[in-house]
Amino acid sequence: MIILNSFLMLLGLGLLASVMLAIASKVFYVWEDPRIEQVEEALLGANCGGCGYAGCAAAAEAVVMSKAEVDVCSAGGFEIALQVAEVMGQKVEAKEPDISKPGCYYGFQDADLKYTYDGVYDCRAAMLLYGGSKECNIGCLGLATCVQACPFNALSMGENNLPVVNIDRCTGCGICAEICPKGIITISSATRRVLSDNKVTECTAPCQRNCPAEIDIPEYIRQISEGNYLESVRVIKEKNPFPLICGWICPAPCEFECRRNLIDEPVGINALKKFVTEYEMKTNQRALPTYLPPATGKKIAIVGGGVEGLTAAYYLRRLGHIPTVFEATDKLGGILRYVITEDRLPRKVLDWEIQGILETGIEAETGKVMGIDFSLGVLFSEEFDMALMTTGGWDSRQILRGGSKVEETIPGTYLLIDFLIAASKKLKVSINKKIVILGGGNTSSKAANICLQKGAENITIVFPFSKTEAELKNIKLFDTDQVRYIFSAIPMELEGEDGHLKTLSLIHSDGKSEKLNLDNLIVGSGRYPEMLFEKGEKGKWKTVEIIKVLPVESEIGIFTIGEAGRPTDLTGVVVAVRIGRKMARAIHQHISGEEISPESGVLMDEKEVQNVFEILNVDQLKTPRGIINNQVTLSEDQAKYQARRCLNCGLICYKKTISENEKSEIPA
Amino acid sequence: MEYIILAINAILVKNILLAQYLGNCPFMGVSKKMETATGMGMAVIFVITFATSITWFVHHYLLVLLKIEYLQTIVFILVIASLVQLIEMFLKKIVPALYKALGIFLPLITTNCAILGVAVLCINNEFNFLQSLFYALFSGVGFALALILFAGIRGRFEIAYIPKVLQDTAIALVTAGLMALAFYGFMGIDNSLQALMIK
Amino acid sequence: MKKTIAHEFLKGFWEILPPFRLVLGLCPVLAVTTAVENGIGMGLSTTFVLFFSNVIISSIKKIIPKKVRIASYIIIIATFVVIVELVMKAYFFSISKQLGLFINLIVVNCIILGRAEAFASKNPIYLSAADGLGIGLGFTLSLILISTIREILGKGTFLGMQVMWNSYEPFAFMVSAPGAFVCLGLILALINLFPKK
Amino acid sequence: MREYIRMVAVLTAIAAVCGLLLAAVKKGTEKRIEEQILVNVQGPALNNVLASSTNDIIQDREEITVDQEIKIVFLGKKNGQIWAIAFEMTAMGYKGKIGVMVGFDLEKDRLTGIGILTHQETPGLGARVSEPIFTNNFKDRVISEIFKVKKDNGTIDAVSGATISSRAVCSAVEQSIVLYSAIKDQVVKKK
Repeated sequence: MIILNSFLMLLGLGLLASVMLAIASKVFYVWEDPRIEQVEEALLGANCGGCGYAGCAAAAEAVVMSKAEVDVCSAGGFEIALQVAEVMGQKVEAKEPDISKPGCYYGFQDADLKYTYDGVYDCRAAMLLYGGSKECNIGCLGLATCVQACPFNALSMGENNLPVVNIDRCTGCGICAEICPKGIITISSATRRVLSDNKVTECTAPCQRNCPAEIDIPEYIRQISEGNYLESVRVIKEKNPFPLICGWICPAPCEFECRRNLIDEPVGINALKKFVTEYEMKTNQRALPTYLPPATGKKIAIVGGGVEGLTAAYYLRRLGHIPTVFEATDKLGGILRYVITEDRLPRKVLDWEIQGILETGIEAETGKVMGIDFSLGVLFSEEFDMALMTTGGWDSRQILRGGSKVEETIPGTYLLIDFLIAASKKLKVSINKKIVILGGGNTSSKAANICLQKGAENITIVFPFSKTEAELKNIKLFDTDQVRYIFSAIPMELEGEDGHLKTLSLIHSDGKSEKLNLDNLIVGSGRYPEMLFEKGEKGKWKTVEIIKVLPVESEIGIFTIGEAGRPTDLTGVVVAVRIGRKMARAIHQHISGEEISPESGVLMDEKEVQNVFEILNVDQLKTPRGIINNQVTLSEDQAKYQARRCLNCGLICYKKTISENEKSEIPA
Repeated sequence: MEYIILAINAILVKNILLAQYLGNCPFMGVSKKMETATGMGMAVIFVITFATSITWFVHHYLLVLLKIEYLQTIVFILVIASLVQLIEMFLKKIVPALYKALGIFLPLITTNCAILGVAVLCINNEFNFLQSLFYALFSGVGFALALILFAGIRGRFEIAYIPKVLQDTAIALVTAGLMALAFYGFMGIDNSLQALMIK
Repeated sequence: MKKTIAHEFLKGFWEILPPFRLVLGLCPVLAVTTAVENGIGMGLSTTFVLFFSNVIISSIKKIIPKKVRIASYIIIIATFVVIVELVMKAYFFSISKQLGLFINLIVVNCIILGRAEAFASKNPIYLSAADGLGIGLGFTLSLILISTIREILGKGTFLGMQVMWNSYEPFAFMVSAPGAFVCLGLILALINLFPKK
Repeated sequence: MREYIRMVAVLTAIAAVCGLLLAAVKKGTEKRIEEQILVNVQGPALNNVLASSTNDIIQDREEITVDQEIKIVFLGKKNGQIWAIAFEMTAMGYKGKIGVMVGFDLEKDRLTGIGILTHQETPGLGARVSEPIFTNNFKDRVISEIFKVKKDNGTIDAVSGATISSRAVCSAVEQSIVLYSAIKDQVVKKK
């Protein structure tokens, strides 16, 4: 009996289990792409997570599902990408290598310390005790946590207690950057540096913080002191494509903050820039970027061939896009060419710089006036994907080519000042039925009056402030049905079709949005801010909002001047360079499908220089700076002398001991 | 009240990991990272409850009736293995999100002695169905609790200075011992609860 | 490297000595090592199951379809576990009572399924037998080592005989659950002092 | 499909062969296991409660049917004469069943003593009912006495802190006295 029972029981159970599993494997069958396994085999298998996926299996799945590129494995580099591409039947192009870059230059033997740390030998542990032993809150703690974490043995501790990267081994996987409790290791490449701003976690020297273009000044000075002049130019050009022009006319705000001011006189930072770029020009060897990314095939029209437009074009090209510059006058250069005198900026310098920019592969069409020779509608019908306006405004137009015509730079749109002058001079201005006037105080009432006389039927005046504020400002308000007021609203988007303006979207202070249909728009400012347009379907186009670095209330919306808290005024060429680069980044982000936004942790106030009020242990030099002005070019010896004077400042640290041969006299 | 005592007993006093020596392989294996520990903990709670309720019925309505209780081990493990495989396939098809979270732990669970151990313990202790169900659930919770706590402690090893010979499993075992010692303290709760019941 | 019977047999004693090198099968190691007698019983039971399941699986590996591989292994292993259980009850009743649940749990000892999957399903019978025997005996030795330490310190006895001096106060911690973990951890550290080869 | 049939066939065949093998082993060890359980579980208690017997108590056991239930009764013999019997009785303790072996002197109608066979009581508390200090309470008591703990107006000293366990043992003894009265005649007849 028991034998039979046992036999039957196990027979039955075996049968049941296998039949059930067989059925289940049919019913619950999930098809899995066999390529997933193949891709996974091709990947490194370190499961490092550097790609952002949970391990190699997840990354393989993402690749097969087309959610990730074949070069997803940042750690594996080009060869692994080739293997993955083979499985996927795709081609792969060489990728610019990313390299880990520890961001601290003074080990704890050179830095100011809060206390002596003698605990667990790990940065993360040290971090728990008042954020580590260094005074500097972004200083490397020197306990080699990153060295231990590196799966590729690319990091080691150097003699000065700072991690050293073995570039041949580094794969840019980003594990060190992630594990560093101070967050001061970045994954760096020239492209990444082009796209990035100074951040609070970066050890930035005071000069660098005060440079509007955010040039890595200590680095280019270091390259000069080592005699690598072209490399130095390359460093500068990561943030500024007009270094020689800046060498001539930059007001050099960097030198105001140079820490040498606390001892004797500032380092001739701008003179060094002039020296090194003049070297580039004299020897006629362009310091080209070491790497150009694969072409994205995106065409971008840049309207306005001044510093800002050319800078944007340069960096767009640098990021792989195809920019074309449209200039109303015959020659590129804008204010630099038509306002600044020959003795302050020789034209051959200007031509050399512009030539260098165009040589990177940028087309320019001169003598074409937007709103007269072509319009947004025409640009977008010519297969441009986006258009950037860096036209400046009424003032620059007056200066460059007189004000005899009223230009509709954006279809149906006038600057208020243009509109009023045109009316007083009886120039021809065409006005349709539905008009919107943005801001402008009492002059907007004036404009509204003119519009009414010209037969407009429906006028809307939009003010960014409230009605009570308007009354306080003594703005006279109309009292007719034809004029409607909207208070406390900000314009967010313009839409149009071919050569016509269609709608304006507003956002009210309570967060509600509103769309106005319109034929004409009158903008109550003297200049156009940088505006970005993108192509829509069937001849439609619209603006793209550019997110400001400082999103204060008055600085949102499309008609806000200045991308990064500083207006593109005429204060300096270097400011225009700054905005140009950021516009290029915004376009790049938009084209790549990312949100246009500043990076996190961007250093907001460049002036907030570290609280170092005295410099110790550094001797005064007898003739510190020598004669430096824009007309003088340093000799090589003088340049090296200037470069040696640099204290190589960090956030807090600086070179405290100057060796004897560095204390030399200024060379003749 | 009975179930409260059962819960305290299963989770704290007789924690299957720390006092009953069950399920120690995954305890050492998957406790290196918090996420995997949580995933494994949840998977075990799920499977242990499911498996115990099924094996209870198998025991009482098949084995006892056929008088072949001696086949308990082989029958139970077969049931558990098929069940786990079935759950795995089911989740993969029906709830892929859950499969992603728990899936990779399921094959490991077949050889987790906590599952078979608790199933057998419920029979040995002559629990009725409800008691078995709750005992299994609470044991699973106890497992997850100990595992997750342990993973929390183990996370700290990364930044602690540990002599080379003690690194990894050795220090983990010693730490588990200290944790078990801490759980020993719950013995007092059990005794006082018992005293309470008597009054 | 050529696989020899001697090598497959000997590797279980040092190179991949369970549970120290292979951190598997911890539950029985922790649970039954309160007395040497139990350690020997458990070790030999495991060896028996490991040896026979390795041999059987290796001999029928070709007819088992891949999909029901694990289920088949489990049935075979479980069969030998039940045999051990019955034989223990019949001939070594007191040890079987001491080991209790843990005899049943041999079936889920990861070492056994692990060897079946990793070794027996890929290697010829004679090597699988050597592997099973070697690892089983290595496991037994480990169990004896741990249980000797725990029994002597925790109870003052060895195989039930008093070995410590009379006034020795048994270190009861060693035979409790926390003691098991700590003891195993420290032995592991000791073994780590010596490299694998 | 063929793949699935093969899958099912192989697994079923393996399971069936294992079933047969196990059944054979079971058959072969069944008797011995039964005896081993008696020797190891009941043995010590039996030797205690039927202490002065000269026979092999475990071999001399009888199955007696009471109310259609089979009860195993162990016979203690002196000089070939049955002088006492013992059997197991269970009662619910604090955590599970407590198995009590109760011995009766057939001539004097007295308890020869009791021994605790199985229990799952808390160590240090309920478990102490298995210690002689408690079990000796029942030695040589006349069966007409009331076996209750003192709290319940009885005569037994409960183990302090383990009243439930003590009560369970008492109740097992009371039950076995009832049973003893019922089967005594059957046993006496048999000899």
